[in-house]
Amino acid sequence: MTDRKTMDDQIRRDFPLIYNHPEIAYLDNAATTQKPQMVLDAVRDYYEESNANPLRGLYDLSVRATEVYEDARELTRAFINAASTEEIVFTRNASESLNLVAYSWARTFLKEGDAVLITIMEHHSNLLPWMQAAKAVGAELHYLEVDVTGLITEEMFRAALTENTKLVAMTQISNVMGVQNDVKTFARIAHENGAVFVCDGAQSVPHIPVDVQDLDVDFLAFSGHKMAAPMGIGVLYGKRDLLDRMPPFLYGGEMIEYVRRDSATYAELPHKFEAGTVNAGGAAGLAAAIQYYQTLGFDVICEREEHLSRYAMEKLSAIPYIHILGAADGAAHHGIFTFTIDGVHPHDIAAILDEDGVDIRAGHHCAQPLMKHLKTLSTTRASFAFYNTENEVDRLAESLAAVRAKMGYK
Amino acid sequence: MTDRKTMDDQIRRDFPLIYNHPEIAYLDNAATTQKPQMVLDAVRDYYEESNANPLRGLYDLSVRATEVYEDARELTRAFINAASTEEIVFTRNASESLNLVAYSWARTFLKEGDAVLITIMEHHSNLLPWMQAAKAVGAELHYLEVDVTGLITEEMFRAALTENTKLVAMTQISNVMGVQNDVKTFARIAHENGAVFVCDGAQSVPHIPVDVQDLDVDFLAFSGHKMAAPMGIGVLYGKRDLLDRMPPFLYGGEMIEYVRRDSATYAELPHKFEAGTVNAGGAAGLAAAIQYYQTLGFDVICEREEHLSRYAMEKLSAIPYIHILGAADGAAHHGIFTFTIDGVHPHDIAAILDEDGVDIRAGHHCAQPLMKHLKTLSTTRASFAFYNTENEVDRLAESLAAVRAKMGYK
Amino acid sequence: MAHNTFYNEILTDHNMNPAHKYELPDANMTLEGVNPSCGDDIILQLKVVDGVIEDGAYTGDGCAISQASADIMLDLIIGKPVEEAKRLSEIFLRMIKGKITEEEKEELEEAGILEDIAHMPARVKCAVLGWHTMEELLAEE
Amino acid sequence: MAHNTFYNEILTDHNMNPAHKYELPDANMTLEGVNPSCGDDIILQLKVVDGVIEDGAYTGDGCAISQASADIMLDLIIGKPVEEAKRLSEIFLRMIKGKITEEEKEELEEAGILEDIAHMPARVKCAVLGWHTMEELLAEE
Ligand SMILES: Cc1ncc(COP(=O)(O)O)c(C=O)c1O
Ligand SMILES: Cc1ncc(COP(=O)(O)O)c(C=O)c1O
Repeated sequence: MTDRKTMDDQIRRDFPLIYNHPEIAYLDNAATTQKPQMVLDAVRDYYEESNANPLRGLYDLSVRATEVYEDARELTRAFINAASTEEIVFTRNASESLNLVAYSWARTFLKEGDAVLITIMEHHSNLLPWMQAAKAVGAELHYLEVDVTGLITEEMFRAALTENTKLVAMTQISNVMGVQNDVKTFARIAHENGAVFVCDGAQSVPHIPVDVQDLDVDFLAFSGHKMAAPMGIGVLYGKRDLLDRMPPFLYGGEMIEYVRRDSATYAELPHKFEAGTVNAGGAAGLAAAIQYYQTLGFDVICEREEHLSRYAMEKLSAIPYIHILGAADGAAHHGIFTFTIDGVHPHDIAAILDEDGVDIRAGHHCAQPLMKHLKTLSTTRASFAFYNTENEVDRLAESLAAVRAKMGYK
Repeated sequence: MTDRKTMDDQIRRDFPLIYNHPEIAYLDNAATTQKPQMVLDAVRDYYEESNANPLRGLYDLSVRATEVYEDARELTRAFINAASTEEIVFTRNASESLNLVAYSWARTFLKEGDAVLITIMEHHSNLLPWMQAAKAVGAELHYLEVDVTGLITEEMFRAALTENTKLVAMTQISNVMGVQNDVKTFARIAHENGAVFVCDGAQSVPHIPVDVQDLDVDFLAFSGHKMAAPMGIGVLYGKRDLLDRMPPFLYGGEMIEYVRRDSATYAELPHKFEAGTVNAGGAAGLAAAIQYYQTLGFDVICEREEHLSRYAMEKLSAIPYIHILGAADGAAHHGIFTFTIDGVHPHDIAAILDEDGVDIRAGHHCAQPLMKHLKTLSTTRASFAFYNTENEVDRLAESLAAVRAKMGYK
Repeated sequence: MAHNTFYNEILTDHNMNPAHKYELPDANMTLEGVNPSCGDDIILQLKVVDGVIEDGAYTGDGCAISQASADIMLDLIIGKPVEEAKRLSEIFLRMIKGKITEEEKEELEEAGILEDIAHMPARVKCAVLGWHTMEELLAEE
Repeated sequence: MAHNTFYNEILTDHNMNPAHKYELPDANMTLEGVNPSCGDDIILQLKVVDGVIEDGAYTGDGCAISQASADIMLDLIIGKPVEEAKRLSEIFLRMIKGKITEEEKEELEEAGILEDIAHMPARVKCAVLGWHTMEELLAEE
């Protein structure tokens, strides 16, 4: 136990906001994470030592800026084991990554009568882009339903596919139930069915090792800000032959080869998809975040998060009147616990916990169809990162245990 | 003169990269600017004191993050004198802002046979989105030609409009010739013609006071990174009634009201256009940059940049074999000098200047149709910001004067 | 910035034991108010006779703040002329923006406990839901 | 990081007074190479007889590096067997990536002056344009 506490301290010292604010138990990590010192330093260092518009300048500073930016791409490639940096497109966030695929791939290659399959547990960012793209081309949007544990079996998946299913979009880890989908198996089955497989990695890439070649997904989207990087930088991985055949999405500077008055040809991958001045400062931050992850290692990260998950499940499920969505096994939650307390509105729970310095989220978690499917309007969610501690779980549990009394229940 | 030098020093002390690297004369400000200390501090401070996912959390930290983000919006509104913060959409950069209008307004409201009018001097980011949108709906793309001085007269503008012109997109200041277009007059004429007027403010907002209500433009796009803010944050101003009638562009979290399985309603302005987790860190940086601008004041900024422009015109035009694009009057250049030197390729000029620590750009400046129109493939560009000095102009001029000899000309 | 006492007895009591949360059989005005972003939902019913609010009630779902605020509002306005209710509502909405005097706050009676909501922007919509609904309803007259 | 001597006499001389910049009337192989991003453009012509490059020339537009590099290349390969030219080209392209030995560099003769281009990534495409064009041309055989 002392080992764990020592490690807690070491890690927390890396995160200024956490370290300087012991009064806060930050448990809204599925929404966004805090940033380690070295990430903030890397961003600053970029602006103080290497800032220029990357990719075009012939002078030293611009060469340095380009190096920072392209080194970040290489680090990102290695982090998810993509075959080539050409397959790594920097975007603003996971939402933009998914929209890019929906505009550029889906609206180009889907036809009337085709079907898009998503699951009922998708985040709005992995739902609305497909709903709109399907509408635009006259395709159907199919939902794969799940039960309260959130589990999708191979059978369920096969049953949800039709011969018209040309695109499957699925999250690897649910931001509501924390359940992990067997993306590798589903991608294989989708491919056998002739469908392209889009994986929403917003909640998985920050928490488990993700290897796009092993999973064999066609696209993977994730956000830097949910994995210790600054806001404003996200990633789209796409298989090269797919990206190659897709038209550009955003048009402008940096993504062209030749521009004539009435036509244009476009730059090679990945630049074709990066219009306008790139976010090199954000990329520098993402690179540092990846290095932070690599130094700590997924062994440690997963062990800590799994431990916290088990511990939280134990503590939370002991509270009367609480109902936790998803699996009974804590380890299956990947740090995400969404729950209700009888008789207390989730917004009130979050507000009361705030008074104790415990930061959790309340609402629909950008998953309204899932909420409706689970027959609840709104819920409360605590979500952990590797820098959280048992002590914070205790604070959460104590606060929650007092909520009903504070609301006037005897 | 001492006054100017003292001011130079004061200002340069605010910019770490410039202050710590006196060996560099950074003259590529039209591409991106350097960042003052207070901007870097504001970003860091956001992440160390207020970081959370804005807009949704009920806890204090998220409330603070929301405040930072929405305060930045209010500052931006005031900076360009928009009527309401609902008219300020944060994007990644000017390119994305223009794409937003092209996808959401142009592809919705333009019809076959309509015409889009742009000028031959547009940056690719204010050209390709319209070329593509026009193609998608079957509209025509018309170009307004300019002569070597870049001047567009009212007559020329009227002549270029047709009764089918439904959208005019024009830069306020050219990133190649530095010439300023009389956007106010052209917007009025465009409106009389029943067209919507999109103003590309990427090169104007950082250099002259821009008042969207006075100009009466319908949309204005600009980038933070060209005005001392970090990369990854840009702005789209749009008139409320236009934005209101436009469909969303990117879909996902934060931009919805209700999501049902087969339909959705969208959040109010401006959130309807901000899908996914917002870039609050970037907004904090933009807010600080605006405050920096306000503290210095456009009086000072314009005076300094005009002075540098006149001085540069004097020095550069004295160099033999040089040809400067655009007006003969230095003050008309807004700090932007694009030129060629007989017998030396622009890339070689930039590379030779780099050896002297003078950072300028060479290439097509994302304006290939203009280059072709001006019968040159590629040019060299030096561009100034308020923190540049006479001494840097001297260094530029000396380096340039030596280029031909270094290339072996006698 | 601690709002330690925000969920105080007055608030929780109005939420747990509301005086006016039922259907009003002889209401002559009814309006539903909804906060899309958080799902709060209130159906406000009033019985207005000769310009006076003779009775009022509400039903609905939502957080304690939205429900208690509606109950507190009804306590305050039942028996008052419509114009007076509008005046009080205007004061209440100004209070939420942090712009009223001590005297004005006293006029609001128990509703004054919601003053601190100004520091909780995400909850402002909850606190004002009932009041906005009433304003809309009375504006219909 | 100063590359003070990059535009040295050898480079500028090949650019200003190229030995091989003209049209080759009896060429039996011709290929145009283009760098879209910077507009460099080279038309390379070779006369290959019995596997030996008997003569070569180029025309084109572009920066000093692209033009001088092509001229230097032709100095090196004219009179050599095709296989030898390919071998030298492979060494040259490896040099640009910073991966050759001193002995190999000596084989490149004057082309060795372009070694430092490795520190100027934006110019690599200029330096290799002529060489890539030659490789493509010889691969056609
Ligand atoms: C006139 C003009 N418009 C648009 C842009 C595009 O700006 P960004 O690259 O920041 O999207 C630029 C900058 O390169 C510009 O100079
Ligand atoms: C599962 C899932 N997908 C997508 C997103 C969207 O990420 P972002 O808001 O960074 O675009 C989120 C985060 O909210 C998420 O949890």
